Amino acid sequence: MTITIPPTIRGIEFSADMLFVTAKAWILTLLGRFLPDWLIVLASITISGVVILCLGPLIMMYLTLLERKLIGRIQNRYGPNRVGKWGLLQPIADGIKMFTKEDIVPAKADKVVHLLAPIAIVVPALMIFLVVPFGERMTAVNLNIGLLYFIAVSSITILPIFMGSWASRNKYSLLGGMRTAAQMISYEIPMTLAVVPVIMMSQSLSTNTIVLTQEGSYDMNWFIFTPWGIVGFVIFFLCATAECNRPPFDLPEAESELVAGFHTEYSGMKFALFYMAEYMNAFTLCGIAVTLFLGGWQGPFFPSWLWFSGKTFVLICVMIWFRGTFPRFRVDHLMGFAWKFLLPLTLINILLTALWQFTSNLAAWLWSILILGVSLWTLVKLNRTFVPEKRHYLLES
Amino acid sequence: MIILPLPHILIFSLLLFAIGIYGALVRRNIIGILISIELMLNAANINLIAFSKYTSLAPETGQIFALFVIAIAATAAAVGLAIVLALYRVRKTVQADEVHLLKW
Amino acid sequence: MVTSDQILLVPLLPFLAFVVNILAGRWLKDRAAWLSIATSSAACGIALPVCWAVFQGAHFAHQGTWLMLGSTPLRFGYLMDPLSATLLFMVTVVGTLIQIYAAGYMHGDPRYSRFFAYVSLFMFAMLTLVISDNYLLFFMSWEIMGLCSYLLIGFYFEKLSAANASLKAFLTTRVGDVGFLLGFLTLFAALGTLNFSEMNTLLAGAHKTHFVLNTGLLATAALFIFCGTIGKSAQFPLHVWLPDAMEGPTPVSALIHAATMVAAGVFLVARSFTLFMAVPNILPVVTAIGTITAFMAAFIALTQNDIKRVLAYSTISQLGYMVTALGLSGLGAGTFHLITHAFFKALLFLGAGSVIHGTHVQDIREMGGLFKKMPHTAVTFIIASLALAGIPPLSGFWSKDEILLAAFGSGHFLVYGVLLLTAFMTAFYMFRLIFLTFFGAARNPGVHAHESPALMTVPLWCLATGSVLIGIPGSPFMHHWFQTFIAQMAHYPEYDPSAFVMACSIAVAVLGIALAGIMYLRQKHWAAAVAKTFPSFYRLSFNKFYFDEFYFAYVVKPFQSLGRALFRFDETVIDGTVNNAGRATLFVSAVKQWIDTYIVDGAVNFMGTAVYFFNSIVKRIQTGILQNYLLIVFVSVLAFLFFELKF
Amino acid sequence: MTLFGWGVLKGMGVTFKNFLTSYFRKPDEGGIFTVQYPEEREGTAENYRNFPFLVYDGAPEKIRCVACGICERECPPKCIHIEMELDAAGKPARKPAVFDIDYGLCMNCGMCEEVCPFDSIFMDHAFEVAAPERQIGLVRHKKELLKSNEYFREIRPALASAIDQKRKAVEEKKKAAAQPASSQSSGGTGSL
Amino acid sequence: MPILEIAAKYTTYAVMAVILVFALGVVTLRNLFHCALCLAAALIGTAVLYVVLQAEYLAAIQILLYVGAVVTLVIFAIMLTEHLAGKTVRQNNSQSLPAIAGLLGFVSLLTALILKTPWPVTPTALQAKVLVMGLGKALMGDYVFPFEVISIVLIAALIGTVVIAKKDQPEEKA
Repeated sequence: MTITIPPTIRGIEFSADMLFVTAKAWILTLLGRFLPDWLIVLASITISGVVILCLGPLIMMYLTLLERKLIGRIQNRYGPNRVGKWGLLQPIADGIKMFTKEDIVPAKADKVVHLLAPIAIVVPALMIFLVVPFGERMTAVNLNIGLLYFIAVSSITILPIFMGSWASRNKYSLLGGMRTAAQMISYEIPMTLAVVPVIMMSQSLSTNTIVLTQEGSYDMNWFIFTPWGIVGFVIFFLCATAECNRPPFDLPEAESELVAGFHTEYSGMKFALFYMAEYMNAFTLCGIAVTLFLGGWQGPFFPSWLWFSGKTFVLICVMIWFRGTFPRFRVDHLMGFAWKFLLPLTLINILLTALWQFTSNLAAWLWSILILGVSLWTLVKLNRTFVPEKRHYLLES
Repeated sequence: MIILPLPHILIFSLLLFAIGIYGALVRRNIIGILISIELMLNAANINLIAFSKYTSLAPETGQIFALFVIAIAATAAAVGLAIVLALYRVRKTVQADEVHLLKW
Repeated sequence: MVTSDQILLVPLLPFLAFVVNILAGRWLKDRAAWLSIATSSAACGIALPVCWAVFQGAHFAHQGTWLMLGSTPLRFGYLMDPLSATLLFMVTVVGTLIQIYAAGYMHGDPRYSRFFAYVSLFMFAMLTLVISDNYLLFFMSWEIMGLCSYLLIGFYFEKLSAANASLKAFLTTRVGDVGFLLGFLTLFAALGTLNFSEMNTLLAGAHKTHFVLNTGLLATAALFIFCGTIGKSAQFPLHVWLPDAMEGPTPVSALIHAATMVAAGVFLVARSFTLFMAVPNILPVVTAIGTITAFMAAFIALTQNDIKRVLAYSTISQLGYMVTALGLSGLGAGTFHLITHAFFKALLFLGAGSVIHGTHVQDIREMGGLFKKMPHTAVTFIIASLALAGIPPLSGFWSKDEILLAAFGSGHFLVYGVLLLTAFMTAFYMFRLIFLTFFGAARNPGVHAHESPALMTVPLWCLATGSVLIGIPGSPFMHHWFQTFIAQMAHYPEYDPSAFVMACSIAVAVLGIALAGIMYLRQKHWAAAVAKTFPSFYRLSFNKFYFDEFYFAYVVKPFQSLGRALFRFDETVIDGTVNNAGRATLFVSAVKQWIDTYIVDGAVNFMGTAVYFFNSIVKRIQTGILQNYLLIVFVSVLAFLFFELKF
Repeated sequence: MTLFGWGVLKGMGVTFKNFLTSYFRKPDEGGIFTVQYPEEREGTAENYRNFPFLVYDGAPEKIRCVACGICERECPPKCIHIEMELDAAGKPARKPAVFDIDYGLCMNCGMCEEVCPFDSIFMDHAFEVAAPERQIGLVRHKKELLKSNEYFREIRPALASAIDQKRKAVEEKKKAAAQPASSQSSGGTGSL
Repeated sequence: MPILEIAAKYTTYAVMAVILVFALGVVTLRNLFHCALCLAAALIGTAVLYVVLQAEYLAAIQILLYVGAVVTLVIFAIMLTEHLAGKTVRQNNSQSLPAIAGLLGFVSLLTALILKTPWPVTPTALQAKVLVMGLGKALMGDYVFPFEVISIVLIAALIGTVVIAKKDQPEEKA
């Protein structure tokens, strides 16, 4: 890790696009008047860190509100509208409630692990924020292995869930934890493979570079406007939905079977932390999806961060829309969907991308659509619903 | 760039390795032994990377071999744990010194 | 349109049907027939345009090297010339019709799919044979046909007679096949090629360039090749298998033993026609064999009572006609008769099959009065018989007339006379068969005849149409188009049509029919009276010239005796030697056993005991506990390191 | 065979339509059917029954109840408590001195209404009876329970008018009986 | 920036110490689940060390494969084999004393060796930066054969694991 002073911060002209960048630069310049250089470095890190640390919970809070409103509308209800105008203060009220609730620890629980789990689960969720490019020059840490970092860090999420489920000494928790682990490992694989075409085309693992690769006239260079891109995006988005255990992939917390899954035994702020991690994961996964396939911050007329937020907002709304629409998967269907449908499709998609790279014209489109159609059809045929025979129960005579 | 003296890293990895050996020698639980072996492999990896960083002219080499070691470790863990599960199913135990049919 | 390589599909399609039927027959069940029919029809559909193109004057050939024989390449290929086109047309059409018929005839048979597998294999072989362009490929398909014939004659192998008949057919034709093999190998030695076209070129060129041919070798080759014909086409000395081959299912008799396979022998002669022409000494032999066969078979047919046997002898007789024609250098006449005969004889067999299907008896003495009950069968049967007897304008008349003309025109009056007599006998025995079968009163009240299903009668009518019309291309109405067409193949003497010959031919045919009518419809005691008047002739005819007995006494018996003698030799001399060797070995091993027990085993046991003793001390290290081993390994490595690094 | 995934999209279409229509459709046409309770209220059905109340005619003094105690006896959870008022002479004044109903115990069965021979006790429509304390706060005393006949007519017009007619008929009958009784002096009690 | 660098250096030593502590936890803790968690922590610490050694790619892979996959697998196995009610079973066997003795010898021997050896530290190597692309090219170029072999090993292990862990077919009951 190299530690250097950020590039000179003076001389950045003010524009809406650079609003936050300029603000940070301005603060640093101000501090530079009376602080040594090494403290400036720390301050730079601190500012980004604090912003992210505040942003995460804030996003989570208002995502819950958004979700409740949207789901309400989908179900012909109003949703929360009492606390504040349009219920805008509802998350704060909820937060206060969470803070003041009693913290219950089961008698036989593994107390230390039980305590550590909710803390540990927030960490990777927040760490992913580091590589999300919120706008032009607004990536907190421009890692050259950003995408891999994202995949690696999001794979840690399993561990705290295991900790929580195991430490609770509750059968529902344990079953929920097992299910979560199985599901997350399964869906991590197609998700990683769905990202591979993007890496192939942009020749970089850095999220910034990936966004820059998608720059183009009229913004039609977004990866989603290619056959492999749209397939990759759909797979990535489905896997992302499964990764953050949102409906219709919310098997781990299936209320009707497992009470509340791995956080059955959690209450109060610990529960809130689990909740927070889930929503922050949803946000970051949508943000990464935007970065990878939807051109990140790219877009005309509006500032880059607005574009990014808008796209992410749309994706999150789609996630909520999913929740309002689909019933929960069955466990075997869930696993089968990942292993027997998404995984082969991603592999085909990778091959397709290689093909695309070498034939970039109309023929490539035709080829791609043909191959995708045929493979999709084959996969659907191979995965056709198995109708079991009618069972006959032998009655004891 | 942080430059530690190479011997420090080596001694660190030696200690890690020794701890791993201790676990492998002493733990009764087979899963515990497997975990200790992972620790040893990890120590070896640190060495590989340190050497490639400090002495090699082709710095990719060490990293690639570390990569291979990680892959092999994953394989070993998977197979080992499968064997443990099979053993547990048959003998209802995972203690290494309770499985000693294969002796004189 | 016709592309030349498309012709390869013609044999391959039936082969496909064979493979599918033999592998998936159990599953296919009744669909096996339709698979075979479909592939045959497809082959027919592909073959007909090709044939049409050849009739228009086209000529296809293609070759590919199969293997190198020393420096001589052995090429496989196909050859579409007038001869093969004619045969291809006949085989595909007749074969398809017979298979359709067989779908009805074989219905309910437990080995239904296997039957069609065999038939498809046969079709494959026959079609390959027809389009093959060299003797080797020809011979290979010839042998496959022999195999199919064997399998299909013995199709009802539960019946001892059928099994025996198949064996007999196989062994008898084998004699001819060996001759054929020797023949074309000799030819290869003489000419250095097996290809028909190349052979023709070489032989034709010999006249012009005075290229010295080894005539003696060629004559031997031709003679040997003719042996193949004798075997396959059931000519005089080796004809005995064909009547017995009637044990097979009737469609098989029609397809293999009347229309196609037996005609392959004639086709062989036609194929090798230039060779036979090049060595003229052979042709009289051919003529003689053919004439003898024709007469003898017709004579036997006069007294046979089994409906299929009569037809079988008739087939032999007609094949004799064809061979005679070829022997008289009448390539056109022989081929023409081959084609027409294929149609009406297939029809006759199918008609006979229909009769058997309807009555479940084969002996014509138990039939009678079937005309009313089986009108379609009867009418088509009569049409075919008229064609066979040589009543104008049916096809048989034109082709038979050609042969008689060739005999008459070439001045072989003896041959002509015998053939004319044979023609008379042919008309007689055919109509004896018809009158006994379809007319008169029903002699066996136990037989309840019924007409066959449409699946069987429709092919009958198709073939009847063919029998009527197929003679037209060779008749004066079309200016002997067929003969001209075949004459592209080779030059042979042609004769002007003779009204006398035609008249004689018609006269003997009518006479024969009339005599048969009188003997078997009006004056029924005449037949017995004739038999009584000429007892020796009757017995000779009825017992088929005592051929089977002759072969049994002079061929089978000696072989059996030889076999028995060899068995004795084997039992006494060879077995004795072996047994004595065994005894000697026993003695030696007894000595060795002693050494083994006390010296070798003693040493081994001592070693074992010693090892066991030390082992009981050392084994204590093996605790079975994994980590003990690990510790030992670790300490050992440590010690090794310590000493190696010399601390 | 339909397009793969079509069902998924169709389902999403349904929910999206619901989402959109929730903004501009009326409740019975598929819009939001939530009633924003304190501000908006739905009326109650006439036969809705909640807790009992006592009817008086005209003035609160003219209470119909005669403190016969039938309802007290019949009440399954025994939530009614009645004490007869005694007049100056110490005789029962056919009037309740105390009439308490514990709403916390009442199970809204309506038995009291059924058994009351004096058409005095009826089930109310008021449901906002929350109290900060459940022991005392939910006990209703006579003063709170008394409601006018007009109120009764307002909430349950059909029943109220029927009862009014019946009472009027009885009244007239009594009057008619009283007059002949006065003229013919034949002893005949009116209705009980 | 001397201050920052010194801070980073000692932070690294601290990380090393933490790793060692967790590693000791791995081999000494009685509860196997805690051991696995300690292993995860030690591995994550190692990943940090990789970052310090400028092997970012490997750090990510370490986390992805070790923490994401291997530790999860281990925890799965622990959950499947260990009864949840904590039994008080002996976790160490009787050979810890010889093991510790041997290890002391081992560590002292190798420490002396490490300190004695003149390591050929090349300054050029210290400056060299390994890019992910270079790694990929090396993997697909010089090391393609071992790479393929590894893939075969992985597949074999996958199949072998399934075969071993698969339940035997339930026997038909008469």
